Amino acid sequence: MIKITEKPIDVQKVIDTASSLGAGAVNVFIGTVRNNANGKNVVWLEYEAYETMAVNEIRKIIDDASHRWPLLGWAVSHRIGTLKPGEVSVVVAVASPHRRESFEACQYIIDTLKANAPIWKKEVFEDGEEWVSARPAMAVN
Amino acid sequence: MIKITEKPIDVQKVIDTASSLGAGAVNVFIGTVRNNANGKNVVWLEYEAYETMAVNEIRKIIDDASHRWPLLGWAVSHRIGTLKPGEVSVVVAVASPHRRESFEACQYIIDTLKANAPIWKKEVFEDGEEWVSARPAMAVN
Amino acid sequence: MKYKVKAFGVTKDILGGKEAVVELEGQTVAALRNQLFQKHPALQGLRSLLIAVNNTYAEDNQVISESDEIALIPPVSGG
Amino acid sequence: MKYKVKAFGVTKDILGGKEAVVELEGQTVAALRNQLFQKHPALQGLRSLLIAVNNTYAEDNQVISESDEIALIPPVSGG
Repeated sequence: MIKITEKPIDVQKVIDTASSLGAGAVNVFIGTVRNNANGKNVVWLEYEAYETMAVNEIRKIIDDASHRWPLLGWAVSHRIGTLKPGEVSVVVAVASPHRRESFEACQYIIDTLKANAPIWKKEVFEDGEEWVSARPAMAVN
Repeated sequence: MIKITEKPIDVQKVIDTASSLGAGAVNVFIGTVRNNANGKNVVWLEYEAYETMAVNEIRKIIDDASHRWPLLGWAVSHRIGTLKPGEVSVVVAVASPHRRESFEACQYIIDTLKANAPIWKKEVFEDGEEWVSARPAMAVN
Repeated sequence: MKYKVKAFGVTKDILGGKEAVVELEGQTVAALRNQLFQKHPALQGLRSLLIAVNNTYAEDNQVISESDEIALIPPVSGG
Repeated sequence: MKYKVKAFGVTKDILGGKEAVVELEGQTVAALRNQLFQKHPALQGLRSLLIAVNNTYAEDNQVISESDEIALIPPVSGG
């Protein structure tokens, strides 16, 4: 399951989708909105996606991961729209027979998703706003 | 929160306990009962813990992890008693500002828990049963 | 040639909308990017500006046609 | 001396119960383990047999007293 959604992500549902009776391990990464960035209070975040391409790119990442690790199940859900601090922006869940592979595959998927998937976030502070990482001087993360 | 419990583990509750408004990342490891071991069907598992000492040992592991990584929240829940394939035996959840530390700390905690915590499982097959890893010839995992 | 270009994130702000039409002699991704840099110099201030053609990242020498789905991909920041 | 010993996992099966009383001249963890090995040779077939004193793994030369909470820790397999 690859999902780009404006609705709050049901983490348990993502985990259930990835789970498998043959698996001994599920690793789950949950990205959440921090209440601060570069020492400033974050009021909210705006996430935007080029949805069709994002799904494409995430599918490629999953395909790569499936070749590298023995995945028995997986699910990725990414939220878009307006998110407040504490809300879940992304969930990646990966099931495999043993635990090491589940950690490695999950980390590969979220790392590559962050590098490649056409999704953007704008941080809205009390005194302004900024597309994250867009400009050299403002590079964060 | 460190919990050894006979009741089914509420994964979402463990995640919520670990979560923190300052965190951008939560990594969750979920151990589940596999329906097979060494090519044989697993009918059920029996988990047993030396509860007071298990809580002690897990607390030490968490303390070590807290010194090595900037953890903002954590929770560990381990099930005991009779578990069927697909059921959740353990959940470790760790929140940190950035994702890499959440993966590293979570993996350290589950790896060390498996090596040190006085908890045992017996696999019950259709034709017999066996305490996992107890004897050299029967070493599994 | 007239290319329809989708804009996301900071490029949407710079171009002033979700979609723009770019008139251009050339037929490559590089030519399109140069034309956009001329018309919207603020794009040159970005850390990177990739271009996707039909939902896939495109190389600079890739040939584009008017029927392609073309999109500007400023530095991504999902997750 | 008489030491009360808790047994878990496979040691519970070998000792035939959750708790056993071990009579012993010595006062160390190593002496206790040797005595148990004599009385229950099946324990020698385990991959390892650690002993916990008061909820902490004990070294072989650690001195034990009758009031300590002593437990047999066969190879663990939690998770």
